[in-house]
Amino acid sequence: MAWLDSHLLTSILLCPVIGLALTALIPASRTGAIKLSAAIVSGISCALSILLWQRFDPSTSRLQFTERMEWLPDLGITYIVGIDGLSLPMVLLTGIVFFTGVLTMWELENRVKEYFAFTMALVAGVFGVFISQDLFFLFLFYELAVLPMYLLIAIWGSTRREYAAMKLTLFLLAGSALLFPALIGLSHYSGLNTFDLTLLSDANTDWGGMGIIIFLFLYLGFGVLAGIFPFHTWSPVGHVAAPTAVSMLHAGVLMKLGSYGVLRVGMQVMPEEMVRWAPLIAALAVCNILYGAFVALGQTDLKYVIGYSSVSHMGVVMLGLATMSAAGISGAVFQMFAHGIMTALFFSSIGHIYDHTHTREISRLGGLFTTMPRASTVFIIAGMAGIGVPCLASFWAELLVFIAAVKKWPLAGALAIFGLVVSALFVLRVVQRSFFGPERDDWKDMPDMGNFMATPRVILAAVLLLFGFAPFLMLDQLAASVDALVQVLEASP
Amino acid sequence: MAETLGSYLLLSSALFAVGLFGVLLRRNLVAMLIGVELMLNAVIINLVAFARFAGADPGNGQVFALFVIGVAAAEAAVGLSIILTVFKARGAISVDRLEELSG
Amino acid sequence: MSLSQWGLLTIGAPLVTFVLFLLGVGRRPTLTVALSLTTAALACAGTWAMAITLPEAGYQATTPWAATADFSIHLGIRLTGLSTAMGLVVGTIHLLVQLYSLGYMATDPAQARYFAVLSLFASAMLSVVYAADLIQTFIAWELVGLSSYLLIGFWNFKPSAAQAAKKAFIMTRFGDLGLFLGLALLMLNMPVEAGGARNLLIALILEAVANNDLAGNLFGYDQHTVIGLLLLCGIVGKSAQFPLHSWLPDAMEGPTPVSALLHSATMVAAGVYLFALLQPLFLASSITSTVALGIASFTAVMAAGVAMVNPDMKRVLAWSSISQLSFMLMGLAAGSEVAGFFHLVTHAGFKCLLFLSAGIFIHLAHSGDLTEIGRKVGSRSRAASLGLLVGAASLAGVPAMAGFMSKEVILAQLHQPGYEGFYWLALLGSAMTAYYATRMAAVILRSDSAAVSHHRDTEQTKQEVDHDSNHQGGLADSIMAMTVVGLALVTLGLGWLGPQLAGHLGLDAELVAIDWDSMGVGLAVTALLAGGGLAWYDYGRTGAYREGFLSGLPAIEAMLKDGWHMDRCWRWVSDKIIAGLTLSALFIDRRAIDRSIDGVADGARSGGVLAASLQSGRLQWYLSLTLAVLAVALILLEWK
Amino acid sequence: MPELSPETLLNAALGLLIVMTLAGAVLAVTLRKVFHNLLGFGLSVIGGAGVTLILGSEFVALMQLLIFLGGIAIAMVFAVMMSTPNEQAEEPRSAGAVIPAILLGLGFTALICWAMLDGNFPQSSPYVAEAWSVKNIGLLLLTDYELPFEAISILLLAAIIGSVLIARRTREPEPSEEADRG
Amino acid sequence: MSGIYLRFLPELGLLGLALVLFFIAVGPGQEADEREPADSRRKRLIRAAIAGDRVALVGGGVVLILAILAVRQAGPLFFGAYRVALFSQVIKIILAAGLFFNIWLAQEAQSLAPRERPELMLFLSLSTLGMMMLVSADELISFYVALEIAAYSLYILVPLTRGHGDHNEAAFKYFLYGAATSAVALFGMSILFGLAGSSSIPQIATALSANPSTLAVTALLLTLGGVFFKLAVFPFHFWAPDVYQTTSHSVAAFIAGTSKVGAVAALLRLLLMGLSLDQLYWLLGALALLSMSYGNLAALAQRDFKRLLAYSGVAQGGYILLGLAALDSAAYAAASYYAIAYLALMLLCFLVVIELGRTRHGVRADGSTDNSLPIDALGGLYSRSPWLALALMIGLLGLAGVPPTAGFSGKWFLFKAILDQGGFWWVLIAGINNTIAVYYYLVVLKAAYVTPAADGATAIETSLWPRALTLSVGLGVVVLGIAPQIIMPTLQAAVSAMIGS
Repeated sequence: MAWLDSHLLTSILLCPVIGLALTALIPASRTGAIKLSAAIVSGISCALSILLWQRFDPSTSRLQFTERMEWLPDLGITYIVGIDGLSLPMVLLTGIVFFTGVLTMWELENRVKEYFAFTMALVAGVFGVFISQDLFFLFLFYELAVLPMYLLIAIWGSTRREYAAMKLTLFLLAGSALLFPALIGLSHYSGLNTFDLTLLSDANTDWGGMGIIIFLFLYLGFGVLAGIFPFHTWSPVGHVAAPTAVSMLHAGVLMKLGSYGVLRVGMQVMPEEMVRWAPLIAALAVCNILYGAFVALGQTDLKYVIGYSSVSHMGVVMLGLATMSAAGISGAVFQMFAHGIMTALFFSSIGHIYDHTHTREISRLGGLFTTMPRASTVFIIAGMAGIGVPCLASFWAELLVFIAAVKKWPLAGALAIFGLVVSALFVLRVVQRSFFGPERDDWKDMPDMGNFMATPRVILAAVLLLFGFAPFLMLDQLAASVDALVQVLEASP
Repeated sequence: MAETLGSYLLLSSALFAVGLFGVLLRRNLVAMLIGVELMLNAVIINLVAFARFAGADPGNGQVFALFVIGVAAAEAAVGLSIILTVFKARGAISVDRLEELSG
Repeated sequence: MSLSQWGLLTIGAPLVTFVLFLLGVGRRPTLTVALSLTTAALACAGTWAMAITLPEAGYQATTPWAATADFSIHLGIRLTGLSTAMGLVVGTIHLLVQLYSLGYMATDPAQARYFAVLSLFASAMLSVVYAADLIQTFIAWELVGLSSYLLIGFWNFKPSAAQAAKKAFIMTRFGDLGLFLGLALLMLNMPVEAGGARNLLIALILEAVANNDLAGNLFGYDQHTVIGLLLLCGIVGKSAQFPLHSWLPDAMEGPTPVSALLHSATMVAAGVYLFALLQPLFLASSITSTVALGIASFTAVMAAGVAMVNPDMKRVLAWSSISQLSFMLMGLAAGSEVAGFFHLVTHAGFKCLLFLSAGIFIHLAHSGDLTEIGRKVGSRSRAASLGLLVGAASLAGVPAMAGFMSKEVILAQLHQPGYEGFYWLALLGSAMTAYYATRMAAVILRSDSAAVSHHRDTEQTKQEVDHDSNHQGGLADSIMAMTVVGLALVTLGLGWLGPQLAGHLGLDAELVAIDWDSMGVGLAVTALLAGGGLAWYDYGRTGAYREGFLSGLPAIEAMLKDGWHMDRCWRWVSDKIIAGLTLSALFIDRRAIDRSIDGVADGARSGGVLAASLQSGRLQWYLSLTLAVLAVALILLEWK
Repeated sequence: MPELSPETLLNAALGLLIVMTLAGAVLAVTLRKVFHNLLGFGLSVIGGAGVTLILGSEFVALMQLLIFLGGIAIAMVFAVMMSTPNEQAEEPRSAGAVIPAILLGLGFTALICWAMLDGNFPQSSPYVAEAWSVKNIGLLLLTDYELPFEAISILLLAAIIGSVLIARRTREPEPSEEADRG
Repeated sequence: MSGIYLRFLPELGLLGLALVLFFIAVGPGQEADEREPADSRRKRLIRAAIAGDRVALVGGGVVLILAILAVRQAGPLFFGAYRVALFSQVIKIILAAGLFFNIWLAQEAQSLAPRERPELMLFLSLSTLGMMMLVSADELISFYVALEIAAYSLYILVPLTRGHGDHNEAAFKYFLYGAATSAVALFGMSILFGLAGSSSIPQIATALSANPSTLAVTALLLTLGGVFFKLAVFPFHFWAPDVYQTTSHSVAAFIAGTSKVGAVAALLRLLLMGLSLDQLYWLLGALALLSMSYGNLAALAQRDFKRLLAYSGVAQGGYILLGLAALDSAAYAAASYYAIAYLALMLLCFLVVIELGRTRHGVRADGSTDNSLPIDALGGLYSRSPWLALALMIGLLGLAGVPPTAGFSGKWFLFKAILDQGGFWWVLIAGINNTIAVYYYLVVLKAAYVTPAADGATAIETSLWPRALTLSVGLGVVVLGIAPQIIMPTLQAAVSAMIGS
């Protein structure tokens, strides 16, 4: 166990890699074995992330479980992994969504081997980003997470999948085209030729003129993945086209990479630039919230509604970050976690509906509550979380963010709270049109979720309820790191 | 004509220009080859002129010129055989027949 | 059992039923029903125990639930006279309705879900009542909204029920918007205690208001006014006051016990309770109190008007609840703490009685329409008629009945200088209340003698009744009858509980006493006689035309029937503004952003075609291009 | 008649040779029949060799004459005879193609020439007959430049084998090309 | 004495291999004999060809081992005309490896008649020999001759493709374009010779740094033209698309891979001369950005896979040139690391091209050979042959700069080096170019992985050779990407030694 203790993070990262190797070795014909191995690997990684959560010491804000290995000293690259309060929830989120994602795709039949291989690569990338503390490795895993997404959507997707896959990948890579100069610029203009995040952020260098440009590139680069207002159009299209588990992973976890990037690299390393750009970020975030909600209101496809609702909820995250206050940032991180779980639940329930009815047109679906009570209850729980109903995790997150927002910019806070009403409108409109109402005869004989297929959904709902009933579980873990970050932000001019 | 470095450089540049002009304009492949040979001649004159007037080691210049002549010979050999295959494939050795690969 | 254990039991027990239902107990309905009944009984016992063993100085036990550096949120219970009294009302009525529902929902296939959500509602409502931190109130407030959504939309296969549920949730959410903003501003402007983390403990708020720490201005206005008005929005939304009231009549789509419990006695009263809880804050700014009074008085009259002409029994009761709630608000806004609250207690009693008896009537008559019930059932059902009589009497304000006692206190409170306008409006309201109360009683009980009026049954009440009517009588009927009779007896006595209630709230009994020979009482009785007599004239006496005096003024009658066209303006708002915003957002999304981004991609592709065309195939073109680029490089070299 | 001193004679000869080279080059490029081009090319090579001779390097001049005239020109004649059966003249390029080519060719070289003319080359060292002798070249070829000497032999070997290979395909088609594709 | 032989070991090995191949080529098995029936002659020719392939493979392996042995050698040779240093030895190892893998690819190449296969091996090794000498030539004349050896063997290989067709047209264009560019380069070299008074590169370097003038930069630019031609950088790239598309797949593989590495090494050595000319920094940077953007944009419009690879080669050449333009040792090390990665990735791509080439009957109706490979021919590769699909995926993702391949780390080091020399905006433009590049790489990947196999497309059974190659090179690329410290320190040491001396 001692080895596990000192190498916990690398073993979490290696889980999907081993999964990839296993999937490669098992012959393509034995799909059962492949699915089983994927389930075991994802189960272990989820268990390890829970172990990480339990072993995490919330009292200090310094990095924990750190592992360090010199990689390319004179190019300033060292393999450093470590987590603090900000990245801990993200690792847990990835573990949970990964495990439930694998279970949700249990009924996949075509090209199973390649599917799980690409998913393993994707998750390895995501784990890597959340635990690595070196810009080189952070960017390496960031890019690694983007490319399998293309194949996953293009091969197993649904409506307009190739267009959607290409658009999504090019958008994210355009974002990373901005990140290349920004990340390298960080190490160059900071004078100390290293990519180590802790060194860069402790050095609090005076960035001078280039600081503005570098921060803008960082914010836009990472923001594209976080779905900020003008660059968000790829995410609903991507979600709709992606198969269920992929859109769970994508909306649930991948979009958090963007906001995590802004938080970890943007705010920690360049606090004074963050202070300078905070109003713009807040304004765009409010646009995100309202714009996403209103467009979701006008959608006819179930998955599009959820896609745009993700855009709206990511706006809440960015607003939380923009307030730069303890409540705002902890609310933002909590929202990243809660929204991840909620969207995963949303997509997994829609996945079940789509697999059987083969349509997602809200008008054609009707009375599903009577035909599939379980799938509908799961959707309604996710919907309620989306609206921010108490006793579900996202209520607390949105409460903290909105109070912090009202404190910093009362108008932005008020508009964001108004967004809540609009999100209530579009969720309930969908629930009323597709789930309530008389039972349609063409869906009369649709089977409801079996016990096995219900387990991932129940896990996700349980997590939502757990963190809804006991927010202190999350907030105490975050407290120390958030306070440290807030001090840094307040210290800068 | 004063026997100075300048005049020789002028000569070699002029010869180079005419060679270049030949390569750019002539339709017949062999004529293009002749253009290239002229350019190489210009280089030879240039080299020997530098050896003579620009304080370069004369031996070095002359050897350089010799090797240029050698390479010119090799070039002509390979060039002509390729021209023959083009003739067999396309029936004529004019550059207008070599315009099918594009885009 | 210590007080905090009681508190935890009261709020926790019903919640346990709901959580167990979610985790799969729902598959065995009888177990769920039994569980929900026992937890309801436990909760009711808890409320009684807490009310009785309340120490003099009140009791508060909280634990910090979500703490960040800026502010922290506490969950716990705060027992004061007000909260225990309200808890008592909620606990008892909830137990009664659960019993009543045993009969009412006996044959419904989704019975388990009904009882589970009802328990969720109970736990949420009790949590609103006993909350120690305003954020906890807000949380419970939202949960109450959620359970009302699930209960109104219980028969979700009915499109009208689904629509009503959505409308209720959205409208209350509009109100909650203001409430949330008000809470946030209140939180941010609370005096910072030592730890630097602000919180919204009610005790601290009241103390801050008392020693005027909240003074100062916010966006140019006095802080009390801004926060007060914002909190008022929440109250207007939840207690269905003027702008946000049209969801309550539609909420009648839900089963009748739900209407009885939620949409008359407890849920809609939450707004009034919040007002009573934070009364010092509201009264601290005169603007807020006058605005509250204005809205309340206008709603009272408006709602009473609609109730006078509405053909459907449950709709009449719904509109009457709206107007009675306005009376309570008027009482509280006029400054007296006990007036509004006493009326709340009595109203809970007689309105719940009226709803339960309505349930029996509709069960028997298979229709919600008043004349239909009158014709088919009339006074055949003993219990229902008794309930109707006692309820209608106290609603109308017959002296010595519960309604009259509490309403009189409010009228007395309004009878001070400065509130003359509101006083007369209140009087007009009580007259109209008397009118529709007697009209309802008369149409049902005196139906056989009067000429048969033209009869029109509305479509959706027809469908609802089909569902209600497939009961097999016997045990279910007797349970329902027993609860109605019990509640009738309790309501009779309620009027006289005023002094004990005032004592419980820590105020002297004088405030509640009525000096019978004062001019106010006289005026109230005249209003009663006027309204009641007119109604008797229109409906009660033999040979009445059953038309209502308003049929003489068809324009007004149509407007009243349509609920002052409020539904039409809300639909206009949603069609024009919200749909317009959505379309423009869609336009931006599809045309502007998507088109421009695809344009960039096509631009790159056409750039590619252009670049590829450079490869023309002509060898000499290649050479000249190469030399040209070299020449340009050389020129640049020379020039640089 | 200016007196016939050695310098004037030398200058006159140089002038003549320069004119011969350039005229030959222009003929090699402009005449429409390839054979005439070849003749022009020969003339230009002779002129070039003469200039090299005046510059003092007999061996290089000799090699120029030998290889360019003897080797390359003759090979070209053979190539032309084998490839253009009826000797038709090549029609001239349209004016639209000629002018840009001239502009580009002259412009490019003028740029280099202008740069060369005002470039500062090192001081010219006095003429030492011994350095220009063939003996010195032979000595250098086997000492300082022994590597290129060996390398050029590899190059020429490759060129010969290659041209023979390519040319062989034009005469005798591969025996069973299609069959082998199987 | 033995030191000298050791120092010249790789070249000697190659010469030996060339000699052996020469004798196989002109050996007894070849001469036409009337009496012998056609198909038995054909069988004998095929057997001879396969024997030649195996000998070449073994020879390539031996040369690779010799190059590895000679890695520690250093010092001048041939009276100072030849300098052997750590950098040149490392590049020789890579060239030997490139040759070895190219011969491995060309085993039983279908696009050459069996009669000419030994010649293919012969000229491939001669071209590698030329490049090896190019790398350590310390003197303009031997540099030029070595350059021409490498170039002429390729001019000869291009027309050797089976049958007649548009590869002859491409051959002449390739030849004449090369001849003209080398003439211009010679003119530049003659000026350099004039300026420095001697043809030895170190002396030219000192002369140029003594009085840097625009003439010096002009002359150097013209000289570099010769090498740019070989690297196919923007203004000198016109030959590449036609040659890649029409010539036989094995030759195209060699031109795209190994000869580019040689070109990069040659460019590095030439730039040593111009280290002090800061105008050169701007010139090379502009050329690099132009060729990057042109290559990427033109590749967008391509329908033929090999033509697409040609344009992507132009773009990748642009990235490397951008690194070289930074004129400092870190950039040079990054550029050579990127060149190595590029070589490996090109091998993977051309492995797929060659294996697919075996199943395509490349003859048009009019009998002319058609060596092109449209992208749709890759359709459904995942089902027809998972191994080739895997190779293609690693190759394309590497070229697109996607982790964990060496392409990503290469780009990262390159951009870091450029940015350290102040090229922030250049890195941005390169980043945007990379995004455009990802599009057309994904178009190919889509054909291979997403579109199902066209009906009638048979499964491609790959023998042991290509699978072993996919595994070894593919794994190499991924390991190099994840753990670049395997070769990066040696490269840095080599380059700083070269620049220091």
